[in-house]
Parts: sequence; structure tokens; C-alpha cells
Amino acid sequence: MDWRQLWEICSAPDNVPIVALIPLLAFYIYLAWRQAHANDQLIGQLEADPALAKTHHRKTWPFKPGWQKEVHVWPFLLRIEFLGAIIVTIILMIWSITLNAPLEEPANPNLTMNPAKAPWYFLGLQEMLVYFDPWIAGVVMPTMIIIGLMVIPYIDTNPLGSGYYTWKQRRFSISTFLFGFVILWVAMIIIGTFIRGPGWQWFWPGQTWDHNRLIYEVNRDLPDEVPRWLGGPITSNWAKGVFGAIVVGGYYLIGGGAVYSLFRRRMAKDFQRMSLLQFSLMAFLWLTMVALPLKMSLRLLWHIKYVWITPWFNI
Amino acid sequence: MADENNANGKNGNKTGLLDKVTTGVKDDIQALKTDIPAKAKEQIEGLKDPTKTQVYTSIFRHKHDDTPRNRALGVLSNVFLHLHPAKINRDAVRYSYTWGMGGITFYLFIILTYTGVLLMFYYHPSKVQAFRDVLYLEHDVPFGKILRNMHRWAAHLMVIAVWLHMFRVFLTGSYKKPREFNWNIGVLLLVFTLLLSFTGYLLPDDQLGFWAVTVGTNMARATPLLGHEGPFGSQLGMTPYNDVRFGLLGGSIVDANALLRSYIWHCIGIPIVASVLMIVHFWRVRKDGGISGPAPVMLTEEADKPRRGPKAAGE
Amino acid sequence: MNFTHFSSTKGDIMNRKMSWVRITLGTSALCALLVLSACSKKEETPAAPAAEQPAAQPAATPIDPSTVATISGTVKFDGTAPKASKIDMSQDPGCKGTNEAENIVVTNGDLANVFVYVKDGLGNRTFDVPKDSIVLDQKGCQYHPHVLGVMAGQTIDIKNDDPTTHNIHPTPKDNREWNESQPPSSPAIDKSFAREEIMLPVKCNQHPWMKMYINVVKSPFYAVTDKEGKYTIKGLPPGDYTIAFVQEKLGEQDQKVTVAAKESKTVDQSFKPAAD
Amino acid sequence: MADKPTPEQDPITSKSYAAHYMIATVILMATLFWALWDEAWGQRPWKEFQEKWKDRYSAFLNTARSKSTASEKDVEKNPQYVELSAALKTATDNSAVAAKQTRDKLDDASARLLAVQTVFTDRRAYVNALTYEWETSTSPSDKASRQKEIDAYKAELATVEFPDRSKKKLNFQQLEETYNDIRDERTRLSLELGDVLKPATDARTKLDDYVTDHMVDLTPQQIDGLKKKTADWDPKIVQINVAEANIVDRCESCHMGAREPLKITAADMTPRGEKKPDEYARAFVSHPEPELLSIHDPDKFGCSPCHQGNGRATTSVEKAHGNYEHWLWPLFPKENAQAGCQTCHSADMVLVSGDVQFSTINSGKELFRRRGCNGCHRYEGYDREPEDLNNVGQQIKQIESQKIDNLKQTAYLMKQADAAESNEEANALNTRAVDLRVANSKLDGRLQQLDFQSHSLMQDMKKIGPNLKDVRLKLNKNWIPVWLKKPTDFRPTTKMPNFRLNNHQIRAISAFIWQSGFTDTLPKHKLGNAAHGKELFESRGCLACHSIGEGDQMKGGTFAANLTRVGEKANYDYLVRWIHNARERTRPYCPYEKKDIGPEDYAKKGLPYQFDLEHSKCPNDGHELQVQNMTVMPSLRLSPEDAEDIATYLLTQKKQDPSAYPNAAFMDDPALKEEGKKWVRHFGCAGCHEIAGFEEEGRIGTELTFEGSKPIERLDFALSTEPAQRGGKESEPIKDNEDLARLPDGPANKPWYDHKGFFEHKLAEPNVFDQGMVKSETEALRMPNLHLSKNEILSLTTFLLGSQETSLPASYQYKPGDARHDIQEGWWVIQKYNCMACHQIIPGQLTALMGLPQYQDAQEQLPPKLLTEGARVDPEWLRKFLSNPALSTTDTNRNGVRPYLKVRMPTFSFSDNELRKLVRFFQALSQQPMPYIPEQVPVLTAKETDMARSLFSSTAAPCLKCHASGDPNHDKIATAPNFLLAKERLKPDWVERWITDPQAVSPGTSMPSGLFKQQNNQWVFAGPTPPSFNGYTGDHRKLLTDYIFQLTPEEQRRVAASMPRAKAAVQTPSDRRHAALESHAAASGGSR
Repeated sequence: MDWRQLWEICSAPDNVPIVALIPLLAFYIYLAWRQAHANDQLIGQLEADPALAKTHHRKTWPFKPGWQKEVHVWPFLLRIEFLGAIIVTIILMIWSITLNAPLEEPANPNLTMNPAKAPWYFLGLQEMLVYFDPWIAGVVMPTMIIIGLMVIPYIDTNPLGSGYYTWKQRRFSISTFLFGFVILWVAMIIIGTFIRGPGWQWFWPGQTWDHNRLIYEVNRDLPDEVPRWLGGPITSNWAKGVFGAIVVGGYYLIGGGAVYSLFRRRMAKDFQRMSLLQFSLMAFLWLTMVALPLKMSLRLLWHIKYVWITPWFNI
Repeated sequence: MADENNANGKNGNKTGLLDKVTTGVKDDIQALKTDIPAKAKEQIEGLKDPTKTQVYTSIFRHKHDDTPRNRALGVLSNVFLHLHPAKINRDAVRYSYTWGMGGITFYLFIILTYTGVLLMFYYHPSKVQAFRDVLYLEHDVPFGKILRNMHRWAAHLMVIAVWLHMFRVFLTGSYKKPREFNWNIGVLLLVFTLLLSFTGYLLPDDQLGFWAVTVGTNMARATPLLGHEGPFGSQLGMTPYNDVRFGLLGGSIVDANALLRSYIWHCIGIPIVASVLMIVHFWRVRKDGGISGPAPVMLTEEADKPRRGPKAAGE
Repeated sequence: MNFTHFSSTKGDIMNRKMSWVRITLGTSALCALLVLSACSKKEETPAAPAAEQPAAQPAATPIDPSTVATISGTVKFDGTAPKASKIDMSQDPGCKGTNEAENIVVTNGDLANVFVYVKDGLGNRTFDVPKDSIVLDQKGCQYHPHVLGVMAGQTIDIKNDDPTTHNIHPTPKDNREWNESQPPSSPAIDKSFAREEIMLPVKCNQHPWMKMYINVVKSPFYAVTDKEGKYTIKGLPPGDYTIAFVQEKLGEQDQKVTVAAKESKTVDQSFKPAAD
Repeated sequence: MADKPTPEQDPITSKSYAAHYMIATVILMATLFWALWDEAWGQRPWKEFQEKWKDRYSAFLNTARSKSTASEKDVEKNPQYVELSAALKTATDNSAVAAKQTRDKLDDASARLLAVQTVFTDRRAYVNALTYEWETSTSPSDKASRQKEIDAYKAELATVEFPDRSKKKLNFQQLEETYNDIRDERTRLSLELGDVLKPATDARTKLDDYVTDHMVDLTPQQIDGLKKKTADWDPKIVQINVAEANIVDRCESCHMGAREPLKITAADMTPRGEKKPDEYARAFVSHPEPELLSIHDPDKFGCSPCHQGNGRATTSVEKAHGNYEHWLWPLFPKENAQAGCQTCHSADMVLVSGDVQFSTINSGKELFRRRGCNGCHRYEGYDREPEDLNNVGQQIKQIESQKIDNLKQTAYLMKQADAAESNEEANALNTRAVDLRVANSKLDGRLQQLDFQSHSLMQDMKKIGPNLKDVRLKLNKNWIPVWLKKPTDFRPTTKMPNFRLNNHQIRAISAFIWQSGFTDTLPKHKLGNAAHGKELFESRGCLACHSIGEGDQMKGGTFAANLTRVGEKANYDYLVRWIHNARERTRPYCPYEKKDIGPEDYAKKGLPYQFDLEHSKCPNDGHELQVQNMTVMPSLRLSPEDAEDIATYLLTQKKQDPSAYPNAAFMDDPALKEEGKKWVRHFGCAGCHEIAGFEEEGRIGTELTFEGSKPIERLDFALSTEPAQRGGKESEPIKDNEDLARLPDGPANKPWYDHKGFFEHKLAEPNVFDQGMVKSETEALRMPNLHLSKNEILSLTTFLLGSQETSLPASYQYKPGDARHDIQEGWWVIQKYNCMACHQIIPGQLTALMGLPQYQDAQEQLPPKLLTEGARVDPEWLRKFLSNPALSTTDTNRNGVRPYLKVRMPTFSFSDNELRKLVRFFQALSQQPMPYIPEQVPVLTAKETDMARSLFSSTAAPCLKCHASGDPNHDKIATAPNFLLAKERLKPDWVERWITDPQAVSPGTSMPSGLFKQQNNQWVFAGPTPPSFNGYTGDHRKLLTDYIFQLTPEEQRRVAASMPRAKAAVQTPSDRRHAALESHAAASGGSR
């Protein structure tokens, strides 16, 4: 265990936000989960007791008739905001006094940094570069993320869970988001920061970042890996293109079917509320998102680099 | 004195004029003896209640007695606090629900603007000067180091705060009708926050920023259609000297032009756009019915009933 | 004693006090301060940083004249004495001397021109430099004496009694080198050497055979053997000493000697011919 | 949560945040104060330094002051001081009365002036204003009225009240006159006062000057000034800001003592009671070389250009010294501080400033050349000859093509002229054509010069190792593989490094070398007299470069090979040739054809097989040939017999018999030859040796010119990267004890991931970074082990650390265009031929010969010191002497100037180029102008000649006792040059200085001082003068000098004859041994 290496990575000034992000995120997930759990209990209680549902104020916080339903912003909100501002100021000041912003050698185009890392918040994308060509990881994927985020309100037709934490009423959307945010975004950043060392090689925490490390890693493409009984490795470029298109297309078709099946059985109401466009958009984005870990595992476990090879692009 | 001057200046009507002036002066002195004490007394009386003064009332348009009216006016008549309604949902002040991340983001934005403007006094976006200026800030400028540190760390904090804000908004379903559009604004603001941070990364012109930006912008080479290494890029006549990356950097490598572009986007372009979007964002928060919750929980059977208006929340 | 103003100094009184003590010591060599110097030495040891002090020369330790001892003896040459080589002085008619080289002078087995001195055992005792100067004479194109002992700082009067010009050219290792011309019947040249150096060669460039040795020592306890190989060192306080016998060609030999008060000790020494 | 009991009060509205606010505000305030504190002190540790400085420096000054007072007292005891102070008192007393009177008058005049002035200036201002109105008014009437107004005003009477209460009414003009009068009076009075006080002032100045001149340290007054400055010091950043070079250095904010006029050591600044100097004490020392600072004024140079570090930073010691990860220019460690000199002085071979020699960097530079580092590694400025040659070649090409162009153009112009329409046009064209032809003639001249130069440069090119084409002629065949195995085993001090060759490589390389060598035959020599050879070897100066004996027994110089075992390896006939003339080549080499030219080539053209510096054209194509062995070993102008004797002696130098070496018959295996070639190329052998087929081989190592600023990432620490970053005992990769002992700082302990660590480890064990790695024999690091000592590694590391690309402006680089450039060029040659092994060139420099036992008692037998050579000799003579030190073309087996010296000035066969550089070097080193125009020596009258002669032959001035006179009997015992040489050789002004005080020119010389004394501003002879001098008032020194410069052989004989002298001179015993040689010395002086 190379504690010094670990400490060096964790204490690098620009990595401190990421180190801070982990407990922060854990804390807020816990905070949300606690409230969602309470709300879900309340919902269960109310659904079991329609009479109570009619009279209950429907929040988990205490309420008594006669208490103000609305409170003045001044002072009740503003005092919290000011307090927040003070605390943020304190944190920022202490942070700034104790830790200096990094400043390295003057820019030198002739001296490549190893590893050359993007700003930490883009490390997820940089990590994707391992699995995808730059045009996907660097351009298509960010665009898809932005578009995906933007269409969320339009494809989430579930009217429940607006304005309160809940799990029971929004299992699908919350689990999807958690997967996308925590696993695909934050975890990738953490991998990019703490795991990826010189040469963008995989170093377990506590392993020394040895610049001279050599690892054997030969990647193949899926068309080459087609078993003999399925027609052997595909050699012609044309056939490779067709093969890849079939695999990718097949994934979306079969996946689409699976999503449909899931919705029809488990989320019938939501499915009913959705238009065809909404559903297919949702299914496409969801499948694309799920495709990321699939592709990653292909690469990490079976060393498959490309699935679809064409003269113009590779996926 | 005055008399003497008169006497010297004009020699005619000596006696008559002199008499007139003498009596006039005597009269004035008599009056002065009574008037000044009276005025002084009045002034002192006035000072006893400063809130009555013209200066005070011109600034503060209302009284500060702790009455509901004044509490509301305190918010409404203040241009800054005006962002808020006079009254809000009683539970909306709960930190466990809101996490306060939107406010913190905004506060950090203000800090960043403030420190950023101060940093601009010392910074020249040129290859020769940039790095030296940062050294100058670090070693020479009074409070320069803490200024730069605060700017850097506040930027990192802001990224985290934005993420957590989005996370919270998603978990409470606050993007749902009628807030779909504001969610979109928020997504754009998220993108701009990241871009702001990213463009600032290059400005010290050190190895860290240089290579981070190089890695970041290298992805743009692979933009489909628009990058010279992207799918169909070369078919469309893209070269390193006319593709989208060239446009971003103002050159084929990260150099003086890139520094200048970065600087202008960082200091002028993106902040203006982001500010405009922020104004819209805040405006829409209020227009879409204040913050979304904490709303009373909805039961599954109520899902397809017409939604209650936001005003009815809290029942 | 002018220590009254100590109380007026502020701050680290001890330190100031000590520095004042040293200054006082350095500037005056009053006997009355001797006692105090002993005290101050005690104080000095713990507080002495390498910081420069005013060069405080401890006054010469007095030797009780009633206890002094005397060392004397004879230096012999073991073996057949080399025949003194003749010097041809014909190149300068101004030279009329005993034309014999003086590098090993043996008469009846007694070795002359051996420098004997107390090399070790005097501790950090220091001695006053005699006011009288020592004469080095150039006569018959030879130096008289051939081996000379002198205390560091003591003046040497160099005279030229020849009708020819000499130049005096010492080639020391640890002292400054010089080379001065001395025409006939010109005034004596006064010189002194500041540092201890044994067998410091002096020569005359015009008369290549002319050579002699000056021995610069720090104590007055030295002697040069005479024709009979005899020497005497007087006034030595009792103690353990190393006596060194130095001959220009045969090198140095040491003897350890213990002398008691008022003792008259005989210390003899013999040299063997050099290996080649 | 819903289950919890509902509180009575609404928690939202009733909850108080006062406590929260309280705590938050307190923390916020604390944070703010922390930020303030951090800004004021936390980030400014130098404030603490300055506080400590004030305390300690004041204490130090107190001590210094009392010392200074004491030494001032000493000065005041001086009779001269007493005299001067008495003079001051008298002068002051004398002038007191007059001064008082004048001062009173002056005061009175001043008071009166003030009285007039107040009125006058007021009125003048009004007049000026009116005049302005008059000047600017446009209408004549207006002007007239203004004029009237002015006149009226000027006529008005104004009252002036004088200090004595008297009043005067004056109009403007009178006022002005009075004012001017009083003013003049006052000026006159103050001058008068100055005159009155002058004797006193002068006496005071004299006294003050006397004190400052006679005190080594500062005067108490000066120290008081320092004390006051220190006491009044307010903490502030001390910075040097040089905008043009972008230097901002705040080093002195902590290093307060750096520029103090007193010498401050760390011990001085250590508080009492502390054993070791603390951080502060070490920071407060004064600069160890104040003289350096006076040349490199810190106000212009700052600190960081020399020392590096982060000059701006003041936040912590690490930051300021740049000892943190991302600073590219960390402070040079103390022991490597001289690396900083390289920043600007990379072109200087020897750095000397006054009497300070920069031994570390100098020896680094020297080692780099001497150990042949530049055989493999390029370094800007260290390949002068090949680079110059290349340059010259290119220029020749360019000029040749220009000539052709010109010819074409001329033809064209002439044709045009013939066909021109008008005569004017034709004439103009013809003129241009003629001009071009003249231009071509100029170009021809230039070409010729360049040809000479390339001839010179061919001559100047040397190799560090021997010519391997000669191995078959030179070496014991069986010895070669043994040598290659590990050269240090055979010869511990050899320059040949250890290449870690395996047996296979050794066999292949020896086979290649053996088979590619010349197979010519050498003339046979008979064996000589070894005893005589030994004597010659030890006395002729061989030991200046070569050493003999091993370990403690070793004596001689380290420049060339140690010859202790040369008898085991060398071939006698070759050795004789080598000793007689090492430059003699077996076959000439033609760089154009890239082959060695043999007799067959000459025969083809019907030319005699003769090649030397005068016959250096290739018989095949007329190109310049390499006709010399590329060695710096000179010819000692030995007779063939002497050479045989020395060679015979050297053959006896062996530990075992040559035949004891195992037979190496494999060296004739042609199959091995090809492989050997591969390895010779792989290991870059041709970097140091001349090898057949490798004459134009390139370098195999990296360029090192800017090695010090190479990014650390580019230095391949290989598997040691991590350990080096972490430090600790186990991070030391060197395991071999011998190599470990080479590390200047001993085995690693602290992190050593920096340039210094890399260089030191690499030099100590060049393959250290292969440690633990699996590499094939071609991949393994090639750099050989140079078996350097600790100090050598320190020097080389310093040199490499300083080899940086500088950011300083070009004006900071030391690239002098004047005489100082000649010095730079000269050092290159001086070091190339190891002149400093025999001659002392800079004060304090030791020569190899000085250390030899035989000179301990006979220092006059050492080669002359060249401390003021440029001022001493006529440059034209020097050039002649250097090209032929025998000063004779026929009688060469002797020294030209000092035949009495047994050690011999060798013939180096300098090229014209190098002769020029050397002559200029010596002139420049002594600050002599070039070209030298000899001074006219006045012709002496007959009387003066008689006087001079009589002094010359008197016993008081026995000049000819030592100086050679041309009389063979006398010259046997002479120990100084013949006066007849003086006229051509010396400069008269130098001779005057020399005879006054030779010890000041060449310390330790046999020539005594004190020959002259000063009397009435004349130098007169110190001893008794001959009677003819009675009444002579001229300068004796000048007279003698003039006489020497007019000396003719006849005159010299006349002097000798008039000297009382006996006939037979008897040799001293040591002379007798050299009887055989001294016959050569006999003819001294006659060569002119």
C-alpha cells in the first residue's frame, strides 16, 4: 500500500473538490433518502386510510391548525439565506487561506504532461475516451447528456412526486437519474482522478503511479471476435459495417422491446400517459445510457474496442 | 470690511449710504442672535429620530416596526430581495428540503464576479504577461494570493453546488409541470457554469491549464462533420486550420489567441449570457409559483385528477 | 575597576558584561587583571560562540625562576663523516672564505648545526618576543651562522661584510617569500618572520653555494649545536617535553623528556648517515 | 417523522437563529482576522527575519565598533597622525580670527540682502506683469499707455528698511542695483571665507584620509552610521527591480547582510549560547565574494540570474528559493553555486576575477574537455576547431560561387556596354564591369585567407585519445584485449573510461582495431641508455603532463598518461618516433577522399613520399591533408639519441613482461572484424580516437548545451524515479562501493529527484539507471564509467547545472568583442596544450612542476612565471618564440631564452591561428594594446654609456653574475637570460618596473628587489655608485634600461672584460650529471 501516493493524489489542490464531493454527495443522498422514506411512509398511511387523507396536511413535518401556512420571507427565509452566505464565506475563506490554487510550470507545448488531465469536472468524459472514439466521448455524449437532461420534463409524464421527496412513486426516474449522475458521472470523475495514472493506465488506490509501467493490453474489435460457428471472424470492411449496424440496431430494437415490456407490466399508467414520441425518445436515451456501462464492460472484461466499424466512424 | 470697501469703491452719497448699511448690519446681528439657537434646537430635535429625516426616508420606503406589512415591504421594496415573494410556503424555509444549493450557487457567482473583477485589474491575457501576472498576484499584490485562491475555489464549489442543486431539483420532481422550461434554463446554466470554469482554467497559462485545455479541445477535433478528425469531417473538407477546434482556439494550437479567446469568453461572453439566463431562471421561479415545495404528498389515485394550482398548496 | 556602568546596560547583562571583560583584557595587560582573567575564562567556555572576540592575548604566563631546569647534551654522528665538499668560489673574486660546504659538519663524530628545540609540552603557554635582534652575517660568501634559531616576530639583522653584492632570498613554506639585494657596505636589512617554521632555507641567487636555514619557533627554548655538537637549553619549567633535533639533510628526530624542577638533564642524540 | 409529537409552538416562526448567527459571526470575524494576519505576517516571514536582523546586527556592530575604535587608536598613535592632527590644530587656530570676521560680514550681508530682496522681488513681480501686458497688447496706443504705467511704477520710490533700522527710499533701478551689489558682496564673502578656512579644511581632509587609508576595517564613524541605519530600519520589502531583464529579486528582504560593508559570518550572527548557527544566522551572512558584487552590481544583475530561485517570492523559504515542485529554476545548492557563472560566462574557459579563481566551475569546464566528454556530447562552444573548419568550408563555397556570378555579370555588362546607345551609358556599364573585377580580386584575397585558415584549423584539430590506426606499429597485440576489459585495472588514472564490455565485445573490438590498423614498417632503432633516459625524462619537463609511479609514489602531471606500465604495452621503435616527434604520422589522411594516402598515391603522380606541415596537399586532388597525428603532445626538440634513451627508459617501466599476456590470436579473425566495427560505432569510440573508417563519425550522445534546463521529466530516472522522489536510504540505486564513493554528498538520503541528483548519479555510475531493468547489450546505456572523483563529479555537476537556456537579455551575456575576447580565445589554447602545467599564468595558480621534489630546493629551475608576460615581451618576438622556442633554425636542441633551464620549452607546432590567439591572449591579459608600437629608446651619450657600463660591471650591481653573457664558461653558471635578447624581446617600460621590484612582478624570482631607491622623484641605485656618477642627476633606472636596450655583443664583451672575474667555473654536483647536455646551453644569446 503506497500511502504516500494516495496522499499525494488526495491532497493535490485541484483534487480537493472531488474529495469533498464524495462525502457531500453521500450526505445529501442520505438526506434525500430519509425524507423520501418518511414521505413514502406517510403516503402508505394515507392510502390505507382515505379518511385521514382528506384531513391530513400531508407533510411529514408537524403542523397545527392556526399556524401560518405562509411565512414572511423577511425574516424567516432571509435569515437562513444570510446564515448560509456567512457559512459559505467562512468555508471559502478558510479554504483559500490554507490551500493555494495550483500553479505549475509555465505552459510548454513541447513538454507533455503525463497524465494530461482535463479539469476534474470533465474527467468523466475523458474517461469515456478510453471506451469510445473522441467524437462520441467528446462531442456526441456531452450533447446527448445536455439534450437528455433537457427533455426530462417532457418525457417524465408521471405527475406524482412533484415538490416532495419520494421513492415509491418515482422508482424508475429516480433510479435512472441516480445511475446517470452518481455512477456514470461522479464515479467516472473519481476514477479519472484517483485511478487513472500515467499513460491513463488503471492504478488501484494505493498503487504507485509508475511512469515506466508497462501492461499488456491488446484490444480487438467485435467483428474479429465472432465465433467460428457464427461465420468466423469477419474480414471484409463492408461486412464489418453491416455486422456492426446489425449489432447496434439489434441492441436498440431488443432493448426497446425490453423497455416496452417493463413499462407495460410495471408502469402501465405512466406508459398510458406517454405519447409514442415521448416513449421512444425515453427508450432511446435510456438505452443509450445503459449502453455506456455495457460497452465499458466489453472493453474492461473482454478487451473489445469497437463494435461497429465503418470507413467513416467506429463505435 | 464691507463698509470700507464700499467707501473706497464709490465716493458718492457717503453719509446716507453708510447709515443705511450700518443700521442694516445691526439689524441682522439682532436677528441672528435669536434665529441660530432656534434652528440649532430644531436640528437636535430632528436628530432624535433619524428615520424621519429626508435622507432616511428617501432610502427606506417603509417603516421597520415588526409588522407583517413591513416584513412584506422589506422584501418588496428592496431591489435585491425583490427576487423573493413577500411570503412563501411555510416549509420552504426548511434547509433539509431545499439544500439551499441554488442560493449558494448564486452567492458564489457573486463572489466570483467580485473576485474576478479584482483579478482583471492585474491580469493581461497575453502569452508574455499572463504567467508573470499570476506570479505577480501571488507574490506582490496585497491580498492577491487569497484573491486568486478564493476565485479558484469558489469556482470549484460553484460546480459542485450546481450539481447538487440539479440533483435536488430532480429528486423533488421540481422540473415537472409547470416548471419544465425553467429546468431547461437550469440545464443551460449548468453547461455555462462548466464552460466558465473551463475557460478560466487556461488563463494562468501554466502547464496544468495548458494541457487540460489541450486535452479538452482536442476532442473538438473529432466533432462529427465539423472536426477534421471526426466522422465525415475530412470528407467535408475539414482541416486543422478550418475546423471547429480552430474556431474555438483561434489557431491550430493552444496559443496566444486561445488565451485571448478564453479570456474574453471567461470574463465577458459567458458571464453575460449566464447572467441573463439567471435573471430568467429566477424570474421563472417566481412566475412558476415559487419553489416547488415542499408540497403535500400526492396519492397514486389522485395522479390523474386535474392538478391543483400552486396557490392551493399546503392544504 | 571600571565596571560600574554594567548596571546601566539593558538587556542581556551577562553577555555584555563578558564582552566588556574581554575588551578590557584585550586593551590592557595590567597584572591586576590576571585574577579576573582566570574568572573570565571560566565564564567564557560555555558562552563562547565562534563569534569573533577582540583578540585577547593572554599575557605571558610567568615562569617561576626558582624551579627552572636545564637541558643540555651532545649530538653525535654515527658513522663515517662525509668529507666536506669544496666550494669553488672563483667565479666571484669578492668571495674569500673557507671553501667548505656546511651541509653536514662533523668533527670527531660531533655533529654541528643541529637545531634543537622543544617541540611539544609547553601547552598553550606564550612567550614574549625578545627585543634584541639576532645577527645574520654574510662573510666570505657564507652565512654566519649556518643554522639560526629565532623566535617568531623577533628581528634578524642581516649584514653584508663582503666586498660583493649579495641577495637574501628565503624560500619559506609558511611565511612570506622575499628576495632583496644587499650591495657591499650597505646598511643591515631588518626582517622578521611571523609564523613558526623549521629549517626555512635562505639562499643567495648570485652565489649558488650560499645557503643557510632559519628556524622560527614560538618558544625561547631552542639551541643550535656548536662545533662540538653541544647545546644547552636553559630556563625550562618542569614538565614533559618532546625535544626535536633537526638537521638540514638528515631530517628530524624526536625524544620525549621529563624534567623535574631545577634539574639539569643531559639529552644526547645521534644521527645516522642518510640512506643514499 | 409524522409520529413525533407535535410541538406547541410553530417551529418555523418561533425558532431563534441568534445562537447560529452568533457563532457564525464570531467564526467569520475570526476568519477575517486570520486572513488579515496571514496577509500581514503569515505570508511575510521576512518581517521576522528583519526583526532578528536588527537585534543581531546591532549587537555585532557594537562589537565591531569597539574593535574599530581600538584600531583607530592604533592609527592615532602613529607619528604621522600626530603630525597631521597638530597641523590641523595650527591651521584651525591660525584662521580662527579671520574666519570669525568674514563670517560676521557674511551674516550682515545676508541680512541686508534679505531686506532688499523682500521689497525688490515684490516690485519686480509687478513690473514683470506689466511688461507682459505691454508685450501682448496689440494697439500702439495701448502699448504707449502701458509703457507710461511701467515707467511711472519704476520711478516710484519704495522704502527699504535695513537691519540696522536705517531706511532708504529707492526707485526700481536703484533697488535692482542695490540688490545685485549686496548679492555680489555676499558671494565674494563666502569665497573669502572658503579661502580663509582652506588650510584648516585641507588639514582635516588629510587627517580623515589618513585614518581611512590606514584602517583595514571601517572607521567608528562609519560603523555608527551603520548602527543608526539598523536602528532606524522599518520592516519593509527590499527589492531589486531590473525591468529590462525582468528581474525582481527580494532576496535581501531576508538576506539583509548580503551587501553590508563588513564581513559577516554565520558565527557572527549566532546568538550567544547557541552552538550551531540557526536559520537566521545563516541567512544574514554577507556575500562571501564582495569583489564579485562590485563587478556584477546587484542593482543591475539582481541575485537570481546567478543563484536562481524565485526572486519574487517572499512567502516562505522554500518558495523564495524555488525549491518546490513546479519552479523550474530552483536555487543552486551552495556547493554548486558557481553553476550560476555559466549563465553568462559559458564562453569563458577560465573564470578569474581579481585573485578569485572559480575552481569548481573552471575544473568542470576543463574536465569536460579533458575527459573527452565532447567526444560524444555536443556542447556549444566546445568544438571550436571542427565547427570553425566547417564554417570556413562553407564560406569558401559561397565565395567561389559569388566569383562565378561576378564573372558572368562582368561579361554580360561588357557586352551591354559594347552595344550601348550612348557613350555615357557604355562608360557607366564598363565602370560597373571593372568594379566587379576588382571585387573578384578582393574575393580572391579573402579566399586565400580562408585557405590559410583551413590549413591552420586542420593543424589545430586534436583528438583526446591516441590514433588507433597505429596500433599495429605501436602496441603489444596481446595487451589490447586486457586493456579493453577494464582500463583502470592497468592504469588507474587513465582518461580512457570503462565501457563495461563483455568478453565477446572485447574480442570483436580488438579484432577490428587490430585489423584496420596501418601495416607500414617503422625504422629500427638501437636501444639507448636507460639511466640517461630517466634523467632526461625527469628533467626535460615530461613530468609536467605525464606521471610516473602509482598511488603514493605517483609524481608528475595528470594531463597525459601515467607511464608506469608503458613497457608492457609499447613497441620500442614506435616509442622512439613518438618521443622524438609525436606529431609524426604514419600516413597522411585526406578528408576529401576519406582515405589514408600511401606512397603509391604519391608515386602515381611522381612525387616524393613526403608530407609535413609544408607539404600538406593531397597528391591526388590537391586538397588539404591531415599530416599530423592529432595529438597535443609537442616536440621537445630532442636529438634522436636522447629520444632513444628516453624510450629505452620507458620500456623498463613495467610490472610484468609483455610476453606474459595471453595470446590473442583471435584478433586476426576476419569474421570478428565486421562485428567489431558495429561495436566501435555503437560505443562511439571515434569520439576520442582516430579510427580507420570512422574519421567522419558523428557523436552518439545527447547535446548537453542546455542540459541544466531540460525538463526533469526528460531525464530518465527509469526505475529510480519513484525512489528518487521519496528519498531515504533505500532510494540509493548505486550498489557498487567504488561508485558509491564517487557521490559528492554520499549515498542518497534526501529526495534526489532533481537535476543535481541525476547528474551526480549518472556520473558516479553511468549505467545506474539501468539498475533492475532487463536490457539487451545494444539497449543498455552506453555511457562509460569515467571513474571520476567526488570533486570532479561536483565540478562537472556544477558545470551541467549551469548549462541552461537563459532568459536574460543578450546584453547580459558576457560576449566581449575587445581584448577580453582575446582572453577567452586564448584560454582555449592555453588549456588545450596544458601550458599551465609548467607556467604560472594567473597569481596563485599551481603548476604540475612546482609539486615535483626536484624543484623544492631549486625553484629557479622552474619554467618562468608568465604573470605579466604581455607587458614584458614584444608581441612580435613572442610570436617568433612560440613558433620556434629554440630561437634558431639550426641549433634547436636547447631553450632560446633560458638555456640554463634543464626543463625545456617544447615546440608545439602552433598553427598561425593559434599563434595569433596566444600572442593576443598574453597582451590582453596584461592589458596591453594591440598592435604594439615599440617605444623609442633614447640614444645614450658616450658619457652615459660609460657610466652605465661602469655601474653594470661594479660589484654593487653584479648583473652579469647571473645573466648569461655569451661567454661559454660563464653561461654554464648563469641563471638569467642574456641581455642581448632584451632589445627585441622586452618592452622598456616593463624593464624599468622589473628592475625596481622584481618580486612584485614574479614572486620568488632569483632577481632581488631593493636595487634602486627613490630620491628626489628619481630612482637611484641603492648601492655605492662608481665615481663617474658623481653629479649625475638623471634617473639611474632609466639609464640602465636604455643601456640594456642598446647593448651590442661588443659592448657586452667590454663589460665582461671590465668585471673582476676568475677563470675556471666549477660546476655544482647536480650540474655535473648533466654535462652531456650543457654543451647545448653554451651557445646562448648568440642566436639573434
